[in-house]
Amino acid sequence: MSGPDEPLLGREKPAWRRRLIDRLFVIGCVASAFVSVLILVVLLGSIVVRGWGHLDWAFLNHYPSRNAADAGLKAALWGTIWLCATCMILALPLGVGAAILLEEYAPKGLWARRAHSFVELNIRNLAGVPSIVYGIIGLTVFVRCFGLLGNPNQYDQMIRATLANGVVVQGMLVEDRPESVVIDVTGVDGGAAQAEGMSWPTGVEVSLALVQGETEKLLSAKPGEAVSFSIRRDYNLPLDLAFALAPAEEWETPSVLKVDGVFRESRPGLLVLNDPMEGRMEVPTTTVLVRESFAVRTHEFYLRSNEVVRGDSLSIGEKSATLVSGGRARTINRDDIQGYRSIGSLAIGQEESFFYVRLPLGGSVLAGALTLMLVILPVVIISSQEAIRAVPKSLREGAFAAGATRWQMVSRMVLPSAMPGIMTGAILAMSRAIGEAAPLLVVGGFLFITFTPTNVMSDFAAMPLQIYQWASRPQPEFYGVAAAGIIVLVAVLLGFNAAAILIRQKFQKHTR
Amino acid sequence: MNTSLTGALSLASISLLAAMTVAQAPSSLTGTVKADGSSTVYPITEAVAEEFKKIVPGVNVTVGVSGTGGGFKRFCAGETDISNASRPIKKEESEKAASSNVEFIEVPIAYDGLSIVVNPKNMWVNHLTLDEVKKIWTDGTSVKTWRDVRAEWPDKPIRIFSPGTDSGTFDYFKEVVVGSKGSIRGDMSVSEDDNVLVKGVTGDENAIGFFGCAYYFENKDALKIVPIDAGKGAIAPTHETIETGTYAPFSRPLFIYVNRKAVERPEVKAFVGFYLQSAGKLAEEVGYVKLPSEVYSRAARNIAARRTGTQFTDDQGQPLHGPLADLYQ
Amino acid sequence: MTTIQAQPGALLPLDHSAGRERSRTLRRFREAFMTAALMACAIFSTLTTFAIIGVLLEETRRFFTMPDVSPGEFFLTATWQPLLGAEKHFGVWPLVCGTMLVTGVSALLALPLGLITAIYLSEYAPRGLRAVLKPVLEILAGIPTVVYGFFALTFITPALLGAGVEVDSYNALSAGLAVGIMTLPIVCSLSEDALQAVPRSLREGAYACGGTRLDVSLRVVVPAALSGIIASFLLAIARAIGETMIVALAAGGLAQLTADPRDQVQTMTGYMVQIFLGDASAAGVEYRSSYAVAFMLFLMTLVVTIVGYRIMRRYREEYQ
Amino acid sequence: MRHADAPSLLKESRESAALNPLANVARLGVAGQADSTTRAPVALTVRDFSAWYGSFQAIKSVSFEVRTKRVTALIGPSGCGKSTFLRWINRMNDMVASARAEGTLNLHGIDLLDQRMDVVDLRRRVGMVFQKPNPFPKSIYDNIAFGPRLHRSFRRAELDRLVEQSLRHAALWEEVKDRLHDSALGLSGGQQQRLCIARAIAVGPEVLLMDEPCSALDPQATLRIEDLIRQLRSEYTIVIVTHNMQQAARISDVTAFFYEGALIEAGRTIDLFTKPQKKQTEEYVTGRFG
Repeated sequence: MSGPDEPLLGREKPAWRRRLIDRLFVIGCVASAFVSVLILVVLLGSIVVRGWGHLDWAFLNHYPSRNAADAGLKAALWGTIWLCATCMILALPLGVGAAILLEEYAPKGLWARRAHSFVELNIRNLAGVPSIVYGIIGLTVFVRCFGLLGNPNQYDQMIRATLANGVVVQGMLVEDRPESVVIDVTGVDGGAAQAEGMSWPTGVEVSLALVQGETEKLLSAKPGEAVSFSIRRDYNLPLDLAFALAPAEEWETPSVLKVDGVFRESRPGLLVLNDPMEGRMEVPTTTVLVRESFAVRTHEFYLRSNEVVRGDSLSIGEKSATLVSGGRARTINRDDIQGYRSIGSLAIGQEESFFYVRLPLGGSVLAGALTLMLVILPVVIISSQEAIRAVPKSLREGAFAAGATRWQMVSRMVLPSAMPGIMTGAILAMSRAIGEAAPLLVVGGFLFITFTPTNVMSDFAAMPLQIYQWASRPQPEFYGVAAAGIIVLVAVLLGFNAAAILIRQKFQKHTR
Repeated sequence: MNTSLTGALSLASISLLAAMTVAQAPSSLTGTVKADGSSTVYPITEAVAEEFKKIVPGVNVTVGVSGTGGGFKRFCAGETDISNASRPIKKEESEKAASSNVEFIEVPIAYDGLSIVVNPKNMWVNHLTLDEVKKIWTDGTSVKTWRDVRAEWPDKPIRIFSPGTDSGTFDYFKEVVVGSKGSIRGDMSVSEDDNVLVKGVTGDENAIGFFGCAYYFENKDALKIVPIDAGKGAIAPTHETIETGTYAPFSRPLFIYVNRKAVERPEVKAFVGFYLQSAGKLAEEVGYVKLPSEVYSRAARNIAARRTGTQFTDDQGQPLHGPLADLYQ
Repeated sequence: MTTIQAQPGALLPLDHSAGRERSRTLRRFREAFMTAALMACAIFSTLTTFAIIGVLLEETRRFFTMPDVSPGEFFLTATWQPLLGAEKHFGVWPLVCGTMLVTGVSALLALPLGLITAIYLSEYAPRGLRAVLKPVLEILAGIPTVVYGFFALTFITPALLGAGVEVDSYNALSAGLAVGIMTLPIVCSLSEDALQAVPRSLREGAYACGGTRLDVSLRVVVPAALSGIIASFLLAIARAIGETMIVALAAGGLAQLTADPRDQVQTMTGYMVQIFLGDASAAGVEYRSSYAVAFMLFLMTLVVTIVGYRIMRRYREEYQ
Repeated sequence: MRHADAPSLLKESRESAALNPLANVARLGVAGQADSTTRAPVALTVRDFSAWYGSFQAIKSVSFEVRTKRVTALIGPSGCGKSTFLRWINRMNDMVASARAEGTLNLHGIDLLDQRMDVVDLRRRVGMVFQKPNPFPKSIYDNIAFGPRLHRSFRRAELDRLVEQSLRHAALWEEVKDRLHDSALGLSGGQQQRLCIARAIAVGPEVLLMDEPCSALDPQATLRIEDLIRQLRSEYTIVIVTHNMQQAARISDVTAFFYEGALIEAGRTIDLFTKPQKKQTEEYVTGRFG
């Protein structure tokens, strides 16, 4: 055995050289780390320099334009908001549900275990699938519905309206020709009214009218009955379907008050219309029989009385009605308007409430959102899994020890404590969805759009697509516009990231 | 004298149409108008849609870009109301439309010249003859470098940028250069987006490309135009040479095709009426050449009479050639 | 409400009969229902995979059964001319070559730089600096790829030209650099996680042997974290292969077999954008060909991802 | 774990040795060398040494000496500063940003608190063995060769010899000579710890620091490590932190008792355990607290 006093083996490496190499490496490290920062600075800097001049309120509030100076982000901004909101509503429950199953419902049998690990592996792999592949799937499955359901944008339209007393009327436009337009009313359902405990006047039928200018085709239907009626089409006049809850013969009585307007917006209890003559007009929704006011573009209100009354809004109480006209309110005895019937009408060819769906989905907000959902679902699942895994085991054991079932344990113990983590992951997933362009390019393509979506079947523009379009225009001034769009996009994303970080920090404070 | 009278008359009839369609509705008119198709026509339709929105805010107009062929595919399936086209509809396309019960009204809206451009740093090209153009683009060509085109030119590789095969621009170019039976060489960089082509040519000294004149007019400083000698001396595309037809054979009319059923919808009718009223002005603004005013009034009359079908094929479905003003009645 | 006055220290008897008993059947039903609902959520993710594979397989099969197309031509020839020319050619290699060129450039930038930055962050950086650099990297990771595409087009390419590199206006180099910048945070963040997962005791042991920081980092920590680092490399490469918007904006549209990154190339994703942008409702052979390309892209990324996760799982188990 | 162990061992010792740890010491036969302890040259001089983590003072003005080729044990309850002290001797505390120290800490004439000093060179001369065995995820051979390769370049045969010598020193050679190129992670806990000792020795240090080297090991492995430490005493200056007073008594020549950062008492192990000067020391070594 040799001791340490024995001369050392090997040749000494000079210490100064080792120190020098170490120093050089540190310098290299610092340099490379700062290259990343530098890249970010250059990237954001070059974009801010280009885009700052275009960035003002008008930019956010204008629709796209062929002139760089007028071009704005409004359609794309709202399109993105619609897309991402819809996407999150779809992805969050699905993702969290899958994560709960994977983390909390440990499989017992051999096959269950295999299925479990397959799903687990599968989700990891889905996270690596290029987003454009999801775009193709979205195009085939959502936009076209495998081509099984016909053409996405034909004129077949579902018409559906709920009257204020809960009666649901729905119909389908089956033919739209100059000789005749045919509507099948597939059902008048009074069941909802009865379920809500509202009275369904016995013997009273629903009056339906196909209204075209002065011509009306009248029909009455009993609840649950399917009817079909047609009218000769004059394309110069809008075609409306009107509903009234009244005996058919009362329909014939002349109307006294007729309010006609274009839908502008709706707030709780209030419908704002644009009247060509009177300008802005507010109508309380209590008088509007079509409850889903998003759908409503044209309104007519008939008031039976001997007197001619015009007004901006009308509300009907138990004993009296209040008519507001030119800022002055006038109270009318309810008895005077005994024959009053209000009619909500729905112009054919127009969309329904914001959750109205028809198949195939076409290049709609819903199709885009579903496609984005596929893209972010793995992200949501994985981050939720991590959040759930971070919940201490003792909490679960405590809950089980108190006699909780598995779902009670999950819903009352695990989910609340994992919620901040899940939310953080969801926000980050959402910022991914906001920035995705490739799948949307496949699903919707770029569209010049000068409106904001009104329901999930609307066509849409999205911020990344708009930026892509601006960036690929040849006129250099559009580079500035694209850069301004990028600033907005990145600002939104930074906002989301900041929110995620805040939630994370708050959560960490709580657990300490 | 005679022409000015017709002009005045046609103007009157356009404004009448516009008054009929636009004034009838203004604020209360609602609905959606879907347009798709040629990237060449896109700037005009985009401009019209933008201006229309200012007058009739209730109507939502969407304009897509998927090439003339792609646009017709959707149009003939009844997916869109209006199809932008940089060439007349083809026989098989109108058959497809007929089979899915789609009738259409043909509306010419502007002239476009095809421009062949090179990089401004390219010092050697001052013009090309039609034969040289054919030599460069015909499929199976031996042209790999500029010297292969003309012996005194440098031995540098020639890089070609072309619009996508779905674009009317490509079809038109192909028709002129190799005829309908021939085919264009395959080793070009292809993009449906003309902007990509402009940028491709501006970034490469050895590049040559072709696209609609609008993109050349918009990027005059970044590109060098190649005058074409088709036997009457080298002629560059300008508003005059295109409108008078001297820039032959590389000038052509642009169209929109309107679904007949859709025209019955007041918002579509209003939009098309407004389109005709403003097409000339807006086409010039975005770099095209306006049509003679009687063509616009004939189009307005055709819409009012719901005259369907194309006027650019004969009874056998063979394409007709000639000045627009003669063909389009 | 009356308060019961109790003797101090005296316990009231517990009243277990208070409240209403919850229905046991209802509870069981709810339990079963929730389990089924959660299972449906998990199954949905699997359905997605089957949908992807099903759709791509079916369309690819249809593509290969079309006249003028054969798998032999697709895989064995190297001319990709689906749109032009008298004869259409479907040899996929130019597209694969374009993808590989862009991926290669990005890997050359992102892998070393990302790893070195990760080593710096994990082993060298003072806490304060690390607290700044980490979020900066996270921001880089969160920037949409269309922004990188814009950056490549309007900054990198002009900068390269300005620096005397003779690139085409669309080229693989600037697209690859932008993709590299995009994947840098992925490499950095995941590698840093792997380095951090190496137990402290190993570092101490190495320092105690008289190692410098460099010795400790490169000879002990990096080898110990190697599988995690490789996994991060693979995941970054998978992202680079599938990247779309950057190449659509900056790489060009000419499918050619080239090894020179200054040339313009068309990648697999770039071709798909070209087809779907130009002509979305067609059913022709070139339209179907994009499904075949998509299927190939899917398989490529799938293999890289699976290998990456396999390796990653191994290193996670190593120290637990 | 070790909090639970120490009292139980103490309890055992109370029962068997009737509150007199000297019984153990004497039985192990260390007492005979007691005189030579004080004659050995000084390796480490500690004068008014204080150390902080941020604003927390972990060591309060400690002074004593560590002698060459002797085993010095540092004992005391958890958190008394003994590990901190140990980690200052090879400047492992440099990795803790908030750590700082004052006073004198002098190893063979080198000022250990000098900021300009080359810590890498220091660590060559001061090896360290940690609480938990921490073999690198490499082969046994590469583990041992790791340190030497950092400092010197070798021919293959030289390195082979060095590895063998180191492993022999650590009494591990016979067990692993046939599987030198297997992963070190496959060894048992006790073998891993001896491997770590061999790894420390291979660099050729003068001083070996051991931070509770047996606390993660079972009694059997602990005995083997203790045997090894006794063998190594002839060649290295060893400073060992331990919780286990029997261990300190069994293997050390000098013992220093730390309590709440202060050095309560230091001296020959036999003296400290048999006739402690301070009441606190007596209470601790007899197991009344700690």
